[in-house]
Amino acid sequence: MENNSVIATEATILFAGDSGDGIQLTGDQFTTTTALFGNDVSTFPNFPAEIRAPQGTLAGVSGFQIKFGSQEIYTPGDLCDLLVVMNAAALKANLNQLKPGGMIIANVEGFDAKNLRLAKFPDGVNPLENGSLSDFKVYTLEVTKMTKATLEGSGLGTKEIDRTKNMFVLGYIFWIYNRTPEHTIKFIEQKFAKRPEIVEANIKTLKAGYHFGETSETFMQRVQVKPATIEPGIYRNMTGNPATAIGLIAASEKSGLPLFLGSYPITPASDILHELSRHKNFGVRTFQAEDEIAAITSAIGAAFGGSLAVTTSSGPGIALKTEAIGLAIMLELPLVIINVQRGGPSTGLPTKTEQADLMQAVYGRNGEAPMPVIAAQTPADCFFAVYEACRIAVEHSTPVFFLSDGFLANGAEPWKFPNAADLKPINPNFAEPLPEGETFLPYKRDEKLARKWAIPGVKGLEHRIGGLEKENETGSISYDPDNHEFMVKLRAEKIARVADSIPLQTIDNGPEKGKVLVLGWGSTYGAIKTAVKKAVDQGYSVAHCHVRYIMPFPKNLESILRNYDTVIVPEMNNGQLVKIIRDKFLIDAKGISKIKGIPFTSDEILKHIVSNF
Amino acid sequence: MENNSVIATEATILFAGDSGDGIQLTGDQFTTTTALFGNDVSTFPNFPAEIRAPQGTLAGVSGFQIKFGSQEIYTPGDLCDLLVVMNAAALKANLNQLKPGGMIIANVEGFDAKNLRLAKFPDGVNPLENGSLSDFKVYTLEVTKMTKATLEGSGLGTKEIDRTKNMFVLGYIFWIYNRTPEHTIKFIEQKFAKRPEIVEANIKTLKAGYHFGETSETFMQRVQVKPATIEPGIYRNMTGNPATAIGLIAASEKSGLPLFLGSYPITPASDILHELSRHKNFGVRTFQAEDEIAAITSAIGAAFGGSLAVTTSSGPGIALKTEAIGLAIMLELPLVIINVQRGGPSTGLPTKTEQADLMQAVYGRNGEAPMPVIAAQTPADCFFAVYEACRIAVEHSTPVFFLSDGFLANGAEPWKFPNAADLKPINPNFAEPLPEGETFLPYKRDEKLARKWAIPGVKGLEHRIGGLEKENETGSISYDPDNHEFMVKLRAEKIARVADSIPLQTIDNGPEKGKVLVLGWGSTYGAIKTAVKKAVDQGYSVAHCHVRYIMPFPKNLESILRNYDTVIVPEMNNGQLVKIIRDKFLIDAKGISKIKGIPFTSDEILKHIVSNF
Amino acid sequence: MSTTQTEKVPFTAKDLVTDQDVRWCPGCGDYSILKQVQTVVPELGLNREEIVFISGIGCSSRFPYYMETYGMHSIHGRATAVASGLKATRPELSVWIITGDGDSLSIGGNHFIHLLRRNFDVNILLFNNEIYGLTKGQYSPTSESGKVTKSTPMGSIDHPFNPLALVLGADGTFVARTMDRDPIHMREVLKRANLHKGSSLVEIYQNCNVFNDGAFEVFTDKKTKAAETLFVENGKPLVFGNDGNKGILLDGFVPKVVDLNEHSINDLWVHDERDRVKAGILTRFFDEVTSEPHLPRVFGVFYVEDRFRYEDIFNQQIADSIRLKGKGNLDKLLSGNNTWEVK
Amino acid sequence: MSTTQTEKVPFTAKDLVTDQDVRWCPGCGDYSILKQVQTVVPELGLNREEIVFISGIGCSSRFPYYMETYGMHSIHGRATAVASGLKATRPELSVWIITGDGDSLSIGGNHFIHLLRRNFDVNILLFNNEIYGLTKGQYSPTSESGKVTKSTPMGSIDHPFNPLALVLGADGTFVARTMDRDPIHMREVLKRANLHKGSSLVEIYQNCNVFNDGAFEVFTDKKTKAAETLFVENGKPLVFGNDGNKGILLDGFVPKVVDLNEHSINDLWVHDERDRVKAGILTRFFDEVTSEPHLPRVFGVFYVEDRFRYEDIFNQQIADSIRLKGKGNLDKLLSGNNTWEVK
Ligand SMILES: Cc1ncc(C[n+]2csc(CCOP(=O)(O)OP(=O)(O)O)c2C)c(N)n1
Ligand SMILES: Cc1ncc(C[n+]2csc(CCOP(=O)(O)OP(=O)(O)O)c2C)c(N)n1
Ligand code: SF4
Ligand code: SF4
Ligand SMILES: [Mg+2]
Ligand SMILES: [Mg+2]
Repeated sequence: MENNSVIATEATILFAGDSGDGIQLTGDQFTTTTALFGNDVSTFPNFPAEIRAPQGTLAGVSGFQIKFGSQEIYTPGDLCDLLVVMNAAALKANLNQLKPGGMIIANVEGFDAKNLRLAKFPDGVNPLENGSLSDFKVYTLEVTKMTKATLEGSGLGTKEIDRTKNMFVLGYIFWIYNRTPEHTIKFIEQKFAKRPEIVEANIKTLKAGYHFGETSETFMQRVQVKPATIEPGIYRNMTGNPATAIGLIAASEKSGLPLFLGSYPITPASDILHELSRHKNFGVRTFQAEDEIAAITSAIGAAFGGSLAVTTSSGPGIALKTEAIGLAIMLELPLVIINVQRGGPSTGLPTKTEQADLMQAVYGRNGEAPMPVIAAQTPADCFFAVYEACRIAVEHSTPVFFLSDGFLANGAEPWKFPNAADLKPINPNFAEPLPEGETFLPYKRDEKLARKWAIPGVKGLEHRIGGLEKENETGSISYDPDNHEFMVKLRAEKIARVADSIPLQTIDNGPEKGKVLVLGWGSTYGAIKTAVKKAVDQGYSVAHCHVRYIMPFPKNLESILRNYDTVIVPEMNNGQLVKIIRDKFLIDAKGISKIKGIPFTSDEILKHIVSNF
Repeated sequence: MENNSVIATEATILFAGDSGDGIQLTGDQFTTTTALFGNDVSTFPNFPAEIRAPQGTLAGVSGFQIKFGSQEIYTPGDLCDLLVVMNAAALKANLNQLKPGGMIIANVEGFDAKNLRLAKFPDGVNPLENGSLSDFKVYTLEVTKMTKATLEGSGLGTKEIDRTKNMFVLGYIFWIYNRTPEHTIKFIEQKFAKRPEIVEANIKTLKAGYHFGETSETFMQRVQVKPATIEPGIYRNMTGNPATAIGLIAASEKSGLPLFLGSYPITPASDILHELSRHKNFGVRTFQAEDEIAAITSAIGAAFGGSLAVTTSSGPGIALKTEAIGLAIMLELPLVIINVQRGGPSTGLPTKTEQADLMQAVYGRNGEAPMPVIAAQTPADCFFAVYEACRIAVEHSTPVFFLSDGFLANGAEPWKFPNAADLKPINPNFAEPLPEGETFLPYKRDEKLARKWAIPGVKGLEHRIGGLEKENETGSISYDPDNHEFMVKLRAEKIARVADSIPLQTIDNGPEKGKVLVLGWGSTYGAIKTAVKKAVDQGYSVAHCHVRYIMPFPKNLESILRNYDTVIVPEMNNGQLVKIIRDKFLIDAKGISKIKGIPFTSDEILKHIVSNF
Repeated sequence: MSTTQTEKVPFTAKDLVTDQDVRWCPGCGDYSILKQVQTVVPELGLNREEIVFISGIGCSSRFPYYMETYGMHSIHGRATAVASGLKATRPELSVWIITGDGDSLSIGGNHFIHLLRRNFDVNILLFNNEIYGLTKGQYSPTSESGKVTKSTPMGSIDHPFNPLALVLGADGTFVARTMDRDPIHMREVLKRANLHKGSSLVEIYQNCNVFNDGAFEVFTDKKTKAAETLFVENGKPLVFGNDGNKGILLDGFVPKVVDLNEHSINDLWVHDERDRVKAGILTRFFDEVTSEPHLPRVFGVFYVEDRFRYEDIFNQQIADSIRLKGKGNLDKLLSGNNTWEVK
Repeated sequence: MSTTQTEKVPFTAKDLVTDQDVRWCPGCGDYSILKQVQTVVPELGLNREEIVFISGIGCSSRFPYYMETYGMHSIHGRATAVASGLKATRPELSVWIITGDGDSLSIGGNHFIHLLRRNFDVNILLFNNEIYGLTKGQYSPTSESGKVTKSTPMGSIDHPFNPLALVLGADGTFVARTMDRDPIHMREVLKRANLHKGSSLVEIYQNCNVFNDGAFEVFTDKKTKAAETLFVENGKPLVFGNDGNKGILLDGFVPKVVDLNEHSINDLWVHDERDRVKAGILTRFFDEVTSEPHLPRVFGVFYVEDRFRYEDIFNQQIADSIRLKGKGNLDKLLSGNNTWEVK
């Protein structure tokens, strides 16, 4: 087979169609199959903003992008080699994601008059026919017709037959990329176990698609992407939101603290609530509150009671938590606040990704209200980053901001998951009952300046806390001017000391000193990594540094930054981390912005790197 | 009379006593009298944090500080020459506000065993007797006894007699500072017009206090502070919160827009609501909402309807408005958000002052959500600054943050008020009805990038707005990536262009180029001005620059900053404006913090200035 | 800028259609509500520019984009508060609030009850689909307890609100219920709501065919509708059932279903829209359909009360103040009562 | 860390006093409430460390600082939500919510009604002084309309909430009213509230002698109390007045004051705590004292209902899940169901 194939080190496919076309399932199946084959892989779905927009419209287009390779893959976000479209709207919405000279596989039946109209092509214009796609290689399929032909006599209704048509496409794509349909066959058998006729139909269509490739006389160039040399180990596919959920459960298990989530649904954070609510057998308690304020304040109540308390939200919902975050800072109770960022401001672009809530996380509260801020950098990294957020919250007695975003939340990658036993321990700072006659001092601190956690039920530790300024150690209300200044600085110093318990910053890639440093945070990781790798390969003196801990920074960050002539900071916002860097270190760091609700491609970053030489 | 007096260029008195002792009224009367005499004057009350804390306790101490002079006075906030205390708690709470060698006038009857206990002096310790005050000049009075003696036979009850005792003290202080009680007599006659026996008693006691000075053989050094050379004109005394209220009404009158206030009570902002609710005959509509969210969103509704819409709050209340501010930014409707800052974080120190909400105002929202930020610098300046906030909101179609603080809100100063006719015009940007057949474009902009205000009721301008990202010009919902980036930058540029309509930054005091620049914002104005004046007089190369427009900065701010070797930034926070300056201009500006809930003294700032030489 | 427009210019339902594609799921109950509103509004004697639709966030809250009037798609839960500010300052406008069960009863519960007690003259259309539609299917404050949703795999724990009981508890002055599948009834109720001088709350049972399909099927389906629903009319006895064969009578304070073959229609409870206690009993007709015998679900206008409207007194105080003190003079305000001259 | 403490250690009211100076105005009704709570709590068979007082912001909300138990002075309006999280996760604790009329009914209205419908087993003491005390005297959602305050120089426009009617509308399961000046009654009501297994709402009329002095004087003053108040007890007829000379009977659904010299006590309405409709009528006894005849104000336990508690099912689901799926295994969770090996 492979003899007819060109060998590629990586390939990117974008499946697109109507939300009813089964695009996400198709993508998932290709992902698992190619991961099982041994490729490194990274994926990103692109859901329509509408609940279920009318069939065939631009608003109803659903996409799934997958990049896989025989080398390490860091981002799904680049332009694709192959665009598979089920209808005209899918083509229109995604053509700008295709590489020049790339390939299009189009279901012609999705380009009839009705579909063209719904996709808002001018009357009489069919892009498949008018030569407008001449820069690309276009292959058309009659998917519906072929599916119907395959299932003739199966006894299934038209609707049910129609629902299998994604399998035809998947089979065909398996053939092009030299992947076998075995895994998917098993999946189908399990999923429809109760309906053998459906199992049979799907498998039949899947195989038909595959065989269509073999038997048809299309001049299709097949592609082979060899297995990657990946670190040996056991892997699973991991998406950002579930990774966050699992990270929280792991922190709960390792700390011995029961997990409480107070949350109010919001895109793209809701899936963390959904996922956690399925793990009650870990003692996970999820409370769907009446609003975001109740979500966080119920979590504060649970934290007071000794739970590992968490609240999840996005954009407008995080804004609503502002006042209560201030309370948590004053109470000095552990609390993890998860912001799965989306496009803003206001309601903004709820289903799109952005990194524009960083300044809010770092500075957006009344009064001097510092707290640690931690950002995940890849889907699977959400696990480790949120685990760290929990550790810091619990051990340093403070609320912690954990930043994810829509891209991480829904993106996926293979994950060499850890053993439970290998996870860092998390040690709650419980106050112990005192000897008779001693008074408990709720705001007395340890060397980290953390205060002890005295939870109701323990005799002798009865105490009252609140949002008014407190006297040092006793925690009594204090209006004393000097005490206030002392406490403001103490709270700041407590957060600064978190730097003692986090790893030093490392260079991800590139030379330790050099001309250009690309400084990133959050979900731009993959795109920057890919771009810097390319640039280094091309001989440029450029390195990549990615900060996970933004407040406080690792202690050596400044000295790293000073090792380069130029620091550039790509962000999916109008320049936020770059402001903090400039202020803190007086380094003339330059921001690179992309504020389009979609991730950077590595080429965009590469261009910026190169422009500095 | 004056022959026995020393001449002073300025004097500072701090009246302190129980909240029931009439301290605020005493202070007000002295203020008006000395202002009428021709002094420049600046005052600040210090209310107890508790509603009505038990009599005689430290928590119940109420204070009123007044500084007046024959030269210009910029701050009440310095150490005082004379401390008048009605009881032991008042002494204990305020002794640290007295200059070394300063004078204490104490009501001995407030130092009996009960009062000493309530003030938490150790058993048997009376500071008036144990020599602990030997660094000061202490004079004692038996106020109650003398008041009683004065009113013997007046027919008044003990309680009523007791209530006049502040008049005795006031009379005595008038005598010391060579001020006549005439104005106060008139005031008493008006205030108690309906109760002649009370009028008589108060006047009698006032005069008795005055004559006690003349006739008693105290070795009291009288003081004369000559009239100041003040710019000629008609003056009134002005406190910050009423100045803000009046500024809003003036903006309403000058713009022709009816004023709407949506507010929820909170210290120290409530007085703006109270004041505005008294001016309904200006068409002012005040709505006491159920919470801060309803306060701001009702204001957004009123703004949509064509009102000059305002919301007022502080600390935790401003935090709650965060989400809705984002909406206002997206709607691009005029809205003024007033934050009378208080001590934070969280509930913090509600009755104390602070400047720690600047970063929140500038950056504290989800998404890229820029808006103008304007800060008042003196109590009377609240009028002009809030007027400017209204002008910018209306003419640039944007929400605007107006920052005041507890010190400005309650502080007072003489104000040479303007004529209505001389106020800058404010021109609302109304959309006019369109010719038949033309479609209204709600997000079409003028040269300032402001959009037009199309209010319900106008035929042909029907349109829908909301918090989702909008298409340029049409305002329709748009998920288009390029449009989003375009709109984010457009909104930022719109705010940047506010710089075209504000005055250039000026140097308040000192040389145009030099060694040190003291850069301030907000209520530190008076203390910095005083300190820089002293430093300049002492020959230091130092200047004072005070920014009223923080977002955007005046266009020439950077060039001003670059004219000095060192920029220092005193703030009543842990360093906030200094962060913005460092980020924006990469200038190594140094912050000076005071985070004690009380203002800087000019000497504190002077010390910092001098330490740079 | 004068915005008052006295001359009335007639318009039709078609004039209310905007250039935006309607983006609800095919089959969603929201379509019918939009249709009925677009049908009723031209009949109200208003000009199009005098009408404002304000919504929060949710599928339902997309509504204003589809009405060619003034409109605002605000933020989640706050439409009631936005509308309060608008109505307070522009009482002459016709203000309609569009909200979902999550928008009004979950995050927006507080503004909702405060608007009701203040009795602003607005019409609130509460699209109750007993689910969070836009966020793809979590239970809402009106979902029955035990409901399995994305966020409650083992069933929800919350005892749901009885929305109309809550409205009565918050001193609502116009309380009604209708359904997406009964266009004629909906239009009648909407017209009544519009006539009421105060806050008119119309709960509309709305099918979310994607995340909570069939929630109200027994009430809307022709086969079961007659037996399971009771349409109340002022002054009329409470009759329902196939061919009107059943009625409700009050046994003390307890409503009972009776067979009209055995009982006289004269014994039945006669609906009195002005009786808050009895309206309260009607709101509690919430029996499980599976229990026997059970009370039918009630539709129609439950309760009407005349009470002063917030905006009337709000603006009256302005007028009174001007009458008493004279129109404010800015120069006098600037100078205050205590001035001195420095020469 | 185990915190369960089974052995009960008796303590007294004095043990509940903290080292903080009590900072209410002299004469404030809050003092009496503190006293009664400190008297009652030791009698409840609890250990001190099992008790938590949670408040919002307001004069009343200072309360936890004066109780030597666990406590939190949270933020304005959110005590109910904080308590929900605590009670959900620590059902064995005795959780008391202290709140004011502004704290619970203005800013906190939403969490308040949601807590009630969820029926967490907490005791809510609502200090109703019909004013914002801490912010120095603005009208509150329970202030009578027309009230002149700092923010309403021409009188407030808001129609006030009827707090207990709202509580019933939100499906509250224990509804009671008492007053600061009747310590014996208050203690009885507090004990009943504590016994109730669900959300117990006790409205306490509390005099703010600084900003709203005498708001409840007709009910608390010895001279008028008998004639103006009605203390209800389950199963007892509704008798009040000087020497119990008056009673209430129901004329259909309408309560009437009758003279017991003319009417038999047997005709009177007998209080039934389990009847929500009648409890609703009792909450509406809100006549002006100046009108004649007028209904007295009602005190005591209006309504009690047994309904499942949120925290019970919340924690039951955890137990059930463990029973069904086995205790969660972290390694299994980490690996998931679909893994592959790279060699
Ligand atoms: C502050 C905030 N929180 C959460 C959300 C997410 N959200 C949008 S709509 C919605 C609930 C929708 O339910 P409902 O009000 O019943 O409307 P429906 O979609 O069912 O019509 C939620 C939770 C949001 N947009 N803003
Ligand atoms: C978010 C927020 N908004 C406003 C305030 C100011 N505030 C404190 S207490 C209060 C109202 C107090 O009234 P109530 O709840 O009736 O308590 P009371 O003082 O009368 O006991 C207000 C408005 C605040 N602290 N926080
Ligand atoms: S999700 Fe439900 S409510 Fe929303 S548009 Fe679809 S069917 Fe309608
Ligand atoms: S203001 Fe009123 S409620 Fe507050 S402490 Fe004083 S008397 Fe009590
Ligand atoms: Mg809904
Ligand atoms: Mg109150």
